[in-house]
Amino acid sequence: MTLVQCLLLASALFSVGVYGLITRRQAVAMLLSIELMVNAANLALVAFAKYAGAPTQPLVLFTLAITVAEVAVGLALVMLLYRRYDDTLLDAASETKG
Amino acid sequence: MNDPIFLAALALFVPIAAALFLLVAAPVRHRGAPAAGVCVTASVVALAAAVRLVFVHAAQGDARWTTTWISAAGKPIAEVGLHLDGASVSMLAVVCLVALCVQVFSVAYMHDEPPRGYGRYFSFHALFLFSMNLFVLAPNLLQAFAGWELVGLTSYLLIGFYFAKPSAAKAAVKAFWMTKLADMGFLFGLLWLFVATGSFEWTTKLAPEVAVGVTLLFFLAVVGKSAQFPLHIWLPDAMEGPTPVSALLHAATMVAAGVFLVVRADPLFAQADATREVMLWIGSFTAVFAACLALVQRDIKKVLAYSTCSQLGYMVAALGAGSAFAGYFHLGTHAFFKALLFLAAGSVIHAVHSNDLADMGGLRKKMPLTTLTFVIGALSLAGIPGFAGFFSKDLVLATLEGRANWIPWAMLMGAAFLTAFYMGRVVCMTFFGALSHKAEHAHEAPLWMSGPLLVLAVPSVGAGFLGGWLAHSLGAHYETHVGLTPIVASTMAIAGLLGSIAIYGRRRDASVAGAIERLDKASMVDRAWELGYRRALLGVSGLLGWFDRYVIDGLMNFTGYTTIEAGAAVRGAQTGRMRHYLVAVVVGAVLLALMGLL
Amino acid sequence: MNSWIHVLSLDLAVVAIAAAVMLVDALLSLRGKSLGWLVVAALTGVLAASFFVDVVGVTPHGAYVSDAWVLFFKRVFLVAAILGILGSIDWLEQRASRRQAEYYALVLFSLVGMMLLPGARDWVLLVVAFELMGVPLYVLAGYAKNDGEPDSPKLAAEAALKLFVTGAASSTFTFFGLALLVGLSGSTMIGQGVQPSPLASVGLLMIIAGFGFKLGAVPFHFWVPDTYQGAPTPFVSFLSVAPKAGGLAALCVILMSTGWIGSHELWGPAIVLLSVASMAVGNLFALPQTDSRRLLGFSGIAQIGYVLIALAAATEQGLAMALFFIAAYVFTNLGLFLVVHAAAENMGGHGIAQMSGLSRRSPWLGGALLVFLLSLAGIPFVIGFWAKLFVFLEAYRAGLIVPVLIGIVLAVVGLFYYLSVARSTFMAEGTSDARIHSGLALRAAIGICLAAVVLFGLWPDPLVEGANAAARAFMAGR
Amino acid sequence: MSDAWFWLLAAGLCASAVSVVRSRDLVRAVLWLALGLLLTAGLYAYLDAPFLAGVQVLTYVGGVATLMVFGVMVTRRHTSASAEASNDSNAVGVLAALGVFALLATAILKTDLPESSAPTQTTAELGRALLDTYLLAFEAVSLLLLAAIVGAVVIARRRDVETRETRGSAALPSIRVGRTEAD
Repeated sequence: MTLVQCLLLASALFSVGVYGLITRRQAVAMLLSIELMVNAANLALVAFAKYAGAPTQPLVLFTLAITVAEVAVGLALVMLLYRRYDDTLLDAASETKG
Repeated sequence: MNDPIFLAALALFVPIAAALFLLVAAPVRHRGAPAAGVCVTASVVALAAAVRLVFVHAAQGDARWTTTWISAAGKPIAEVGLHLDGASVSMLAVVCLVALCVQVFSVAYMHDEPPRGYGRYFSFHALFLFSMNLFVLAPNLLQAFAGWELVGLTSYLLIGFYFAKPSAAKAAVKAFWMTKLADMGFLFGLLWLFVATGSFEWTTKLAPEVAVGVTLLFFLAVVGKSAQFPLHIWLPDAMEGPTPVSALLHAATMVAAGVFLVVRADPLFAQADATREVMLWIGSFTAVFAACLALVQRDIKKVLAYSTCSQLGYMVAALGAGSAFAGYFHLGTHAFFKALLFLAAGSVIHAVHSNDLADMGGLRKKMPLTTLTFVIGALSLAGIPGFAGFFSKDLVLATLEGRANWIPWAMLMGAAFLTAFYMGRVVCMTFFGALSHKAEHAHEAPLWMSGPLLVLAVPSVGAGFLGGWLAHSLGAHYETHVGLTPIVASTMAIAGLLGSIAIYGRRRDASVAGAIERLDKASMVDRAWELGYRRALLGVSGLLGWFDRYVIDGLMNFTGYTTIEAGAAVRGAQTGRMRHYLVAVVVGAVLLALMGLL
Repeated sequence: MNSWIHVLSLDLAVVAIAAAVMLVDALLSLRGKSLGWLVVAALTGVLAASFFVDVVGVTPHGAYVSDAWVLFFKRVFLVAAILGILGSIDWLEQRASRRQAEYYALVLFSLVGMMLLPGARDWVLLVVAFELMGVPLYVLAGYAKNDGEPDSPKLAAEAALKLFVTGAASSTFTFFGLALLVGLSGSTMIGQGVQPSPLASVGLLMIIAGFGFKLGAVPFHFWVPDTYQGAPTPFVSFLSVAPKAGGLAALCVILMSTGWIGSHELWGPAIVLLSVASMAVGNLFALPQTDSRRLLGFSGIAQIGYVLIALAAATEQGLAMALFFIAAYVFTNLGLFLVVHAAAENMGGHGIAQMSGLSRRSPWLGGALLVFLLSLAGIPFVIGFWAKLFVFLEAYRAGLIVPVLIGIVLAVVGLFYYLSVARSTFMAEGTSDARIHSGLALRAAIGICLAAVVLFGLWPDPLVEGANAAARAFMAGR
Repeated sequence: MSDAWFWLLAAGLCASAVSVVRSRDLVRAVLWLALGLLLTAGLYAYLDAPFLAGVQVLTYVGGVATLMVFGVMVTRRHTSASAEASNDSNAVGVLAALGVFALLATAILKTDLPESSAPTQTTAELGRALLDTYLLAFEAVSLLLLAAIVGAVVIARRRDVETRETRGSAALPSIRVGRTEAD
């Protein structure tokens, strides 16, 4: 296996995440898509560590931690959305515009 | 009290101190009358200092004081200070005198305003005087730009003073937009100049193409501020402001700032012949164009507004012809007689409560003092020999005489005729003839108003004789001479005046009309007038007026309108939906990243 | 103690204050406004200390380099935080009295993140600091979740979510770009070992895209007006300036430290594009706004466009002027939002029409509003005039003539809406003539901003010198 | 391990990722994500990063469980949860995803990727790096997590009495006390 294939795999995963980010209307599903995209980045990092000898493994831990923090706050906000709108559809909250 | 710097600083800082005091001391401002007192006192001090400065300058010569404003790595980028030479010292005196007269006039004119508005009005005036002086005394282009912008802002406040009137608010916005549009030229030229030379000095040696580019950009700003074609359209609209404001801004000071900028930056403009050529043509054209439009106005203030455009055209043409002194001289005399005309018009408007010439007539008997001063102003503006306007206008025309291209000279001559004609028309329609309905209860203005008129009437007559002295302090050469130009010019002026009396005098005053009628029968003059005036001249004026209103003004309005509409149209893009925002993020990121591949 | 710990003394002090706030809240449960004042006092102490403590130095492995550049930004952030908190004290005490400590703590956490940004020379630290700055902001944006106005709880949720969603999505791009860049360079040090290649370029630009979100640059700007509208206005005063300064610091570190300053032709056009788009979109969208917060949101987008132009110049002077601009912007915009807040609290809403008659009800607030608006519009003798002039000057000097021209034209459009706000507050008649009363803290914050805007407007030299020194240090030590 | 493993894991990963974003049912989407993350852990192991593989599994057990709770909560109560991607945004999504992939793939293929046989970091080296090279970032991350916890609690806390009776409570009439907040 080579670095190219790993990176292409990561890119594919990232793109799938992008698709989800754009099309999903559920707030929770959007969080899932973000997890997918971060996962893709992590995969690329690990691949670089293996094939290019880059010291990228610690970075994976940091992105994981950051994502955890983001998702924690994100879930709290989704809960707030749910309480205010009785719904977790992102489009429900679109009162400010124009 | 002989330190010129101290005197100039006094003239500069006393008005701003008054403005700040009025800003902070709300109770004083709200009571109205005390605010007027503060403002007028400040102007008196400023004027005294400015006049004293004129004499000190005559004795001691030029002076300059600057301090570093902004430095980078210990090296000054820009300086702030006071620059005193013939031009700035005399301009300072003119500005202070006119401002003081206008303020004193306003004390009575604005009397019916509620006290709060009254106070605010005078605090704006103090601020305006400061801005204008800051501009006049600027030792470099950067400070001049700062003053220029402040002048623009204050004029916005003053024009829009009757904010409750939608048309006034609109006019203020329009005036501001037009001048701002032109100011972009100033800013851009400033940047160019600094990048090219590393300084903001008035007297920088430039590469030829830079000189042309920079001065053309500055000239764009002048076109806006000094209401030259095609950016002149804000000036007539700005007549929505109180009449004394028109006198101050649109006659004597603010619009003259553009001309003064060119006078000041003459060393730069001298390096750009192409720019001067453009100025010559635009100035000449504006002079004729605006004079034609003044011919058909019914609103007395609009006549004067177009007349201002026209006279500024003279100045710009003189500057374009390479004579900064001629332009500056006309600027000075014009400041006096145009301020006088506006204030006298204000006095009339105050009396009859209308701007419309049709509502006036026969005021001669009711308001003798106003009539006298207005006529003096009108004669001066018309360029009747002996009055101030004659000398300066003659000088402008003389600079153009003998040039290879005679068309500008001829155009300005034509404009001189038209000027005399429309001023005669206004005088006839306002002060002579039968008493109109609205004028029946008119009475002479109080002393607060007529006083400034009398004060301004003096230089309107006599300022022409100061030409030699002014030329001396500016380092230019000036002598009165008898030649083709003065003779043609005075003939034009007198002919225009007589013509208008012939046409407009008859309708009003039975005895004069009868005499003219008898004269007409004896000759074919009547026929000639009918054909030449009513058909040709008024026709052209009407056409130009249509063009002005619907094409130029329309175009400018369209630009503003489209901008605002564009803003409203794109609003929909902000959908409020997070999904769409995410699409934007993704697309933006992809597009950015794509730049890395290309 | 290690010999390098003094480098981070200011940051550690802020962490200590944050910890103290939570402890004090847990143990003493202070009520009223005392906690806020204490935090302000402590932060002011830190700001004062920044003038005496020697913070120049480098941490082990060179992850963090502290010099005049870092100090400049730290002071800007500290000032923004002090003023932002000062402006929030009254609002918090009235509307969220049980959540005061958390508010201050979150602001302080965000502050620590910001303060770490300009000195970070390690990708890991940079990204972590960026997130530390950002995550508390998501929460704070939703702080009006129980606020009194009928629709504000809903708007609060929406405001926070929009900020979060955009931010989290942007972060993923940053992460992926980071993975590519670090993987290719074989080092987590910024700018080390990068061989120019298409993938590295794509990675770098993805990182820029991720950071562009915090700046509110187009097209990552959509959250800005929506969030400004729903978040508590005193917080928005902080949100609208500090994270932008932070984003600018991070962007500078990335762009100028990448070691391939020669690659200016790569990122230069990207930044110019962002800048022009921001100026155009911000100014045009601001025109039809009727809500003052939205208008200021779009205006902020436009202002970021001006900053980016100076940055795109990629010269020391350009960098210095970008710094000057952002410092000027901190005082101006923060003060402006606080005035809007003070007015809205008394006049029944944030609509521009609702502000009419403000100058009559409170000449002081009206005057302050006018000064801030003039500063944003770039009228002489307030700080914004210099900021705009300098930025255009440096960009022009670097040859970015067309963007500067566009900027100047659009600045005129900006003038239009700034003055229309001023007109409605100054000239239109309001419905009431009752005097407006605002709290001491709010007044103090506005007063400080006003003084800074006016004094630095009259005498910009000290601030210009500071910005110059910072830029010089950065370019020398990068 | 052979290449076959890689292809197997990769295929599974792609399939589960697509299922995450396509699945209408939130609970299923969460389960697919869990599978995807597990497969990624497998890939980590394959790529000589056993420690990271372990961390991945451990971290996401907690994370995914929380997500699942949410998914269940939301889908059980609401019919609107099934209202998912409409076709128009589907097209946009496909286009955007393809664009991103095309961009990244082109960049990857056009680049001369470094090849190095340097051994990857051992777990011990990883630990040292965290607490030495990245000490500052490590401390900052702990602050970040603290901030996130504080923030999440503030946002999610159901009842905090807001208005004080003494001050302007009349001006703050309608604190929305929703169904879920009443308890």
